[in-house]
Amino acid sequence: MARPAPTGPVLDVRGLSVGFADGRAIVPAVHDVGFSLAAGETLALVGESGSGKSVTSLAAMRLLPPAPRTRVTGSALLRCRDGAVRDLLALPDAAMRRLRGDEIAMIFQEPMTSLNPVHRIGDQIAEGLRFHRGLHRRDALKRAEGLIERVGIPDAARRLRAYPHELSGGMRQRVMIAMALGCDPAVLIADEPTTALDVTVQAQILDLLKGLQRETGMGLVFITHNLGVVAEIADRVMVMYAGRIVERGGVVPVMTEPLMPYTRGLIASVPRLDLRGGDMVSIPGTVPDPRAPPPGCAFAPRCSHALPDPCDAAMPALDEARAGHLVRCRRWDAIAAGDARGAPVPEVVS
Amino acid sequence: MSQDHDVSHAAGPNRRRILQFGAAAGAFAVAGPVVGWMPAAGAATPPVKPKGQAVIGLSQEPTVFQPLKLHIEVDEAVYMNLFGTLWRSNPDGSFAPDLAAEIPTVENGGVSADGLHWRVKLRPDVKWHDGTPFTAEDVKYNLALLVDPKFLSGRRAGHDLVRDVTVVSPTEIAWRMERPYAPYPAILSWTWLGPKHILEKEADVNKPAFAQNPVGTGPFRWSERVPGDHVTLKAYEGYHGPGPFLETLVIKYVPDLTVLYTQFQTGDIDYIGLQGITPDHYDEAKTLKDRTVMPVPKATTENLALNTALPVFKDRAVREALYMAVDKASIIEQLYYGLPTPTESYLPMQSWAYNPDLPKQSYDPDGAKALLDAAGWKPGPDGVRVKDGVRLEFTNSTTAGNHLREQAQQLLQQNWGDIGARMTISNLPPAVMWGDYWMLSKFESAMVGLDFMVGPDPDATDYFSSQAIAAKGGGGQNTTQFVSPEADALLKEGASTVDRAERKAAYLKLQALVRRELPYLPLFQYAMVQGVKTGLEGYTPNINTQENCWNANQWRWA
Amino acid sequence: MTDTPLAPARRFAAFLPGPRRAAMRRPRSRAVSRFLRHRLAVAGFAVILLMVLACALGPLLIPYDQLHIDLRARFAGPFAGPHVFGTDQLGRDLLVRLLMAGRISLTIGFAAMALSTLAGTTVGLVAGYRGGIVGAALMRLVDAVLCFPSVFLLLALAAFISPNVVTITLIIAATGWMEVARVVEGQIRALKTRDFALAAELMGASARYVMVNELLRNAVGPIIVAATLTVARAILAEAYVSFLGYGIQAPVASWGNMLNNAQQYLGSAPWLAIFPGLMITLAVGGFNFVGDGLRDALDARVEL
Amino acid sequence: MTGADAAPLVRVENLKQHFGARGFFGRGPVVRAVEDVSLDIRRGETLGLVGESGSGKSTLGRAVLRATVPTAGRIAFDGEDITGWSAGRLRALRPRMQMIFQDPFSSLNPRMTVGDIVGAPFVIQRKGLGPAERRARVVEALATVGLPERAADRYPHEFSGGQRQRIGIARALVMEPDFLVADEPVSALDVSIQAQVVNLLMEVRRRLSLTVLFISHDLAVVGHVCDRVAVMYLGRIVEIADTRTLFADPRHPYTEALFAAVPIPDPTLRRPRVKLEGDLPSPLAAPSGCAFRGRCRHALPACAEIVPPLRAVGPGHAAACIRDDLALASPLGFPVPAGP
Amino acid sequence: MASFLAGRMAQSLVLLVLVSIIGFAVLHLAPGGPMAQFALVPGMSQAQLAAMSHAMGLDQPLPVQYWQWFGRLLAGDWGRSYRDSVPVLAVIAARLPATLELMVAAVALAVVTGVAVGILGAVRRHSVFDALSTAGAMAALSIPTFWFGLVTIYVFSVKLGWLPSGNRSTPGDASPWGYVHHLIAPACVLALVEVAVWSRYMRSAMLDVIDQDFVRTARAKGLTERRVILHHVVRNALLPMITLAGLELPTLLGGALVTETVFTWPGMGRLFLDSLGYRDYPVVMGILMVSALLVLLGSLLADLLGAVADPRIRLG
Repeated sequence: MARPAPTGPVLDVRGLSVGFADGRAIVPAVHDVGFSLAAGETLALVGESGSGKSVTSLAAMRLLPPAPRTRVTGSALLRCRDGAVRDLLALPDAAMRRLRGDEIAMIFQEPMTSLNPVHRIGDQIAEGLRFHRGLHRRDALKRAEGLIERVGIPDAARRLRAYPHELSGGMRQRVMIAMALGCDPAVLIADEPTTALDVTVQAQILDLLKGLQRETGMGLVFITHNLGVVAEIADRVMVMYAGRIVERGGVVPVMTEPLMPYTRGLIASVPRLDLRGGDMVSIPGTVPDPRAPPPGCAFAPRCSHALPDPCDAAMPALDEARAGHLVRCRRWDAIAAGDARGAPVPEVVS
Repeated sequence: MSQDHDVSHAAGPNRRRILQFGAAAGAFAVAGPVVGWMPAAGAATPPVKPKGQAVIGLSQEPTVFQPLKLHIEVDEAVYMNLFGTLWRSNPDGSFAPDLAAEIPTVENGGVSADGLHWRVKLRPDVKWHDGTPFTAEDVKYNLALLVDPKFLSGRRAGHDLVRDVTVVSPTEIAWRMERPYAPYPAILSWTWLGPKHILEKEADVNKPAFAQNPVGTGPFRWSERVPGDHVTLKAYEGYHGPGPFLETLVIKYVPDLTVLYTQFQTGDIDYIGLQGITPDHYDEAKTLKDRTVMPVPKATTENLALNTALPVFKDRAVREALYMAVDKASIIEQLYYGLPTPTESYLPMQSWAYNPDLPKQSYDPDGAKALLDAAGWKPGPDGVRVKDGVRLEFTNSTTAGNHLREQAQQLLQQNWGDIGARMTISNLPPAVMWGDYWMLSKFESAMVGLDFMVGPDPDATDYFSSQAIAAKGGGGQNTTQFVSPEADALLKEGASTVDRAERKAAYLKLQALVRRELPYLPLFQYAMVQGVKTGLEGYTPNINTQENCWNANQWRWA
Repeated sequence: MTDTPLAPARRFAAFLPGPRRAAMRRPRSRAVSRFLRHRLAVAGFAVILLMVLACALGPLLIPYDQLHIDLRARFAGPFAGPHVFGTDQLGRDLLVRLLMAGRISLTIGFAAMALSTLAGTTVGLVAGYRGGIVGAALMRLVDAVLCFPSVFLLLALAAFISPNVVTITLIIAATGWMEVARVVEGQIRALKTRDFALAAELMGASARYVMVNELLRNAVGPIIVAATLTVARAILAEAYVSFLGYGIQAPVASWGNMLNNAQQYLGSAPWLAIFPGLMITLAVGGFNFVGDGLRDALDARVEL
Repeated sequence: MTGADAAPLVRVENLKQHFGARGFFGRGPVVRAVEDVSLDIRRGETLGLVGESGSGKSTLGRAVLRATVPTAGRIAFDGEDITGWSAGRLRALRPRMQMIFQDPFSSLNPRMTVGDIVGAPFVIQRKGLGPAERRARVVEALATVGLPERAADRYPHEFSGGQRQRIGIARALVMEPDFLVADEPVSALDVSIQAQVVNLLMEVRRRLSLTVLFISHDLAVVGHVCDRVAVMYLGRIVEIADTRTLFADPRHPYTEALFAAVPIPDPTLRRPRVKLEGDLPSPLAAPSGCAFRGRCRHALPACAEIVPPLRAVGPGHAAACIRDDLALASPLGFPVPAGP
Repeated sequence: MASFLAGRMAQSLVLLVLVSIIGFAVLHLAPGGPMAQFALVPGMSQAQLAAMSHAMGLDQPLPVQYWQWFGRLLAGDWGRSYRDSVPVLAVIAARLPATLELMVAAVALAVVTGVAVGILGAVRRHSVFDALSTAGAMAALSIPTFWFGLVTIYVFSVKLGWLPSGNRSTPGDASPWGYVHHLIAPACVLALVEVAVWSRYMRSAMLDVIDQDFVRTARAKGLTERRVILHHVVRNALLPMITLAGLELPTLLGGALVTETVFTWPGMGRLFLDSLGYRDYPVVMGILMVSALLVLLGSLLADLLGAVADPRIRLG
């Protein structure tokens, strides 16, 4: 299955769908998601809770509970160091384990709980090196010390022997990053890495990630719900809603000229520091129940531009509106042209 | 049974022994050849050197190893083998000299005719286990210690009459009695003597270091004790008597009677002592291979004690009627598998003072009803009889957890219910039952197995004298609060003479009196089912001792 | 106690947008349906129900008196002859005695549970809510009683008290309330930190209102579970104390004293030991299974 | 809003709130959550309280409501010193001061229906309302927050986070309070929902002329809803000013750093970044002098000597920094297009 | 650390005093007394019993007795058995090894089996093995230990003759196998309940850990499932087990008592029952105090071990 592909994206996800078993039914969580990531590029996955952005990344990492509890289809092609391209979703478990943490790594939202409380920082960082590189403990620890320095933790030799609870949240996230970078992965997936941190620390971590990416040239998938962070870090953006991609493109076009009403609403609802006054902007309603999705566009019930037909009739396709800028909306061109027809939908208690 | 020899003829095999055995012959039917207790009667070729090990299983744990101290029945199993007495009781009630050279009698000048002056000759060849010779000084020390007010003595009564103890020579000791006291030889037959040279050095006689490593004159010497499990004794080769023939004697504690029996079954135990095999297992035990199982009579009689001070039991007719309503035969035949012997006396029938001519009880509920009717106890609306406002209603207590007795109790409840007497069962843990509840007569009625004798002596002053009612300030164990001037006189008569014939006459009358007055409703005389592994020879039961390992010095493996 | 909206164990469920709103009904009926899914728990419940009914009604239907002694009919074997489960050493019908004993054993179990749950809940509630010196003192008392292995304490008490249903119930309750107190204390201490308790306090609620209406209401699940397990424990405790002869006294039957009396007939009449043993195992097992099912059904963290 | 001269509704003077793990034997280390805070909240105003986690802002909010017993200092409500009041005495005051919680999951009793939750204040305050009357008031309160009547019969878990937050607001409003502490009311919500709740809160504030203490770590939200803003750092207020003044002219380096760290959702804009190194120090062991000096790029040796007092630096503007000479960056100042 | 120990010691002392007061009151307020055992000794009289009772100080008021007892205890004198005048500590010391032997054997058996079953059950949640082990554990918790012991004796000793029916050794047989042979049945019977308890605890501890974030982190490193489970999950799941082991000690002691009664094991529990029967107050009090001490020591040890094993806990 490995075939040589010297150029092209480091990670290419195609047609990824994920469903969770709930009793006998399968509840769909992600539909037909696809994206590619070039070396050195940062792709931001944006969406609110329940949009499927984390599930997408966990599915690619094969970190979801195994079938029958989940059902994953599609492919995730990773270009490996040896030049071969492997489909992460089709590899046997053992082969996948060899790639995971080596060629593709991941960091998580909660630095408080994502580190094993009973092992020392150094050992936790060294563990992956020992497993993937076959290093002895002493050598692995030496490397770990270097990694700790590299992620900006002072006094690395001493920190090596620290336990996670002895570190602050920001430091722990740095440790997570050091752990992920240990084997020089081609792709790093960062799942809301700054959400649990204070703004000042968030800024530090973003800077760190940007710097490291420049050094290593790895591809970065950055999952967040914070559009401010997206603007700071991303090259390209993929917006998800109710398990589907609704808009995808370069960060500047998507954020300055969003085509999908949901993206527009999302950007508008970010509170700004400019003291412009007036009410804050919100999107009415709530996300739909994945068990009982609306028949047409999933966003239609909350969309001020939606029309009974075509929006409620069928799920719109992901169209390439402009070069490299995809949008899942039937009315994107009308809306872009200033057509604001459609009544605001009253808020409902489900 | 009727023996009127006095103590002077106690020594030596004689007709009495044979008669004695004849009486118990029924019980011994399954026992096979029984080896006599006298040295001469032993097997023809005793082994020269002690060998082998016998395990005695007991359901209680011996823990007190200072024989003069307050102790309980089970401790004596160890004393019998570790220590010596001046003389021992034979199964027929006669005495055999142990540390004494002979039994003192009027004839041999050991006791003065008035019974006040005693002169005991001791064996010259006895050595303590540590090699120190046993002398009259040891006896003197022991007699003094027993009545030392600071000492928690196992028995003072009797010893407190001893005066002017004189060591005549290392092998002879003399004393004077305050007044004639017939049971005293019997008391001395289970007074084991400790070594003066060790005991006198104890910092505190009540907390003797001696008990950790006791030294005696018995056939076995102390080896080790695993608390809660067993005591190991080893043959004492310097023993002055015959034997021992076993190298090791293990006294094992197995607290549960069923497990004890199981261990006997599986061969972990060679001899079951104390409470023996429970009657429930008798039938099964008889069929065991290579085991000899035999019921042997005990001096204990099972009684229903009635607290005669209570209004309900004041009326003799009530006591009589209750007795008539007891289905004794069912209790004995069914619940106790026919092992015990029905009795009408408080004394075991093996005692020389036993009265065999007491009226026989028979199960007669109708007679009991008639008797109660006649006495004015009329059935009330709920079926319980009443007289003068007193309801024929009472509780019955005994040790909680004694299964067979509880079964009998439940049968009695039904028997008595039939004649209009309501009995409620209220059993108590032993420490409650036999504490003040029993001793100070706080019970209403009780089921109790009692040995009324003083060792082998039939004196029962403590149980029937009106001076012995603890609830009224007396010092004895007359817990039924039985008051009878006639009984008091007979008890006095029996205890104050050494003449056995005179004594016996008094005790026969007393038994008749007690049978008539019924402070205790006598049920049966206990028989304990002893089990011995086949091949263990020399085992002999002895009703006059608390424990049937009294002659383990004679035991040997075939 | 899980306070965060995304408890670790629930993380995957949290991926599902909009929690299972459609399927959600009231907590009570959800708990019932969760309990019913627990097959062993339902079986346990059925066993208990059956046992209670049998013990309540059975003796009325069986033509034997539990106390009637018939020495001619001693040791009749089971499943042969008129006595279905055979007879005991006094020729009494074993089945009717088993059921009458069940009345005693179950009564003691339930009564001891009620008492110890009441005591334990009160102590735990006050200790957990008050905290500080009062709470520490109360919990030290709990610790002190827990220092005695409960069997030791039970026996020490039982050996000294004249045994009957009431006293045995009391001593079993006296040795069984500490666990409940601990459970409740832990629950309340955790619940106390939740904002709804503070919200009630900020509305001016009295300590009693907060304890009973806000906190206790949320600790009901664990208390019910603990209470169920306490019944099981109490039945075992009664059986054990009676087995050692310190418990319910003849002629009243309890499973424990039936076993006690049967011990010596293990070789000759094993059914005398087997039936009461089975009854105890069934009853205790029933309550244990129900407790386990309830623990799943009432698990607070699934609720939140 | 109301003139600054009117007596404040809430006055906090030199408040200290320390927590120590006190056991049966001895005590553990002391957390100095709030250190020497003085603050006025004027009638009708919305005062923002901003700070990172661990700055003591929530503790201060709770202390103001007398949910805790202050370690030292004084709290006055509507002119009355309520510092030493017992729970019983406070009860009469409770309907006038209410709170909205951050966590919409833990602030609603999962075993009570929404109707019972919102109606609880009537029961607790023993208003003697009949069930029907109480129901009417509950429905009215629910309507105010945009929830239909049938919501009253449901349990909290049947609602989404935003809806639960509305229920929390309904409960706080049902007794028609004068003063409301909103403790991070929107931080647990998705951005698209945040605005709904904030707008609702502002709406009821206007309608009921509430005085609000709005606690948040999000400067942008605070800037949106508050009349004045106080910035907390490690238990102390380091700067307080009218919102516009603070945004336009921050006078404490920490305020500046906070502003600078907020990411702007516009990839075409870049502001000069004020780098803030390190983390918030532990409140168990605060550094001497100015607590911020360890992370401050303007720190001087003098900063280690005394705790800088909060002093006036302009009209209605106070800051706790000894340096007057700083020209600090403002978010309203120079947003510049991102370089190539 | 030192202050933690000092605090715990002080706390333990208070607890011990409480325990002694409760124990003393329970024992002495109840009817009956140590003299009752002698009542049925042939020829015993009330006069003699009263004299002894006086000599033992049993006729003094309770608080005086307690105070004297407590005073002696502080001086290191635990009193002497009323039964045989042996110092209480010596009496207990003679029995404690048997109990500890039984407990250690049972715990070793239970921990190994229980932990293994718990791990497997949690890893293969909802599998047949899980269902069976859960049902089995619940059943084991429901079987009365004493009854199970009886049945064991009946089957393995009486019927099959494979195992001895009680006691700790066969007198005269000092071979190690003899000891082990005697230990098998009681240790297994005592372990039964403990296996159930430990497997349940371990399973739920595993389940608490298995869904935690750091396990996902470990998987994200590409570690083998075996290493994830053993190094990350089990390692963390064992932490609460240390505390639970401390809490389980009273139950274990109680279970040992039950087992000792059935198997006539010469341990402390047996001694307790016998001493209770004889109203041997000093010994009963001694055992209560020793078991309370053991329990406190156990929980202290569990806390210390827990702190050693869990870097998050700092004692101080």
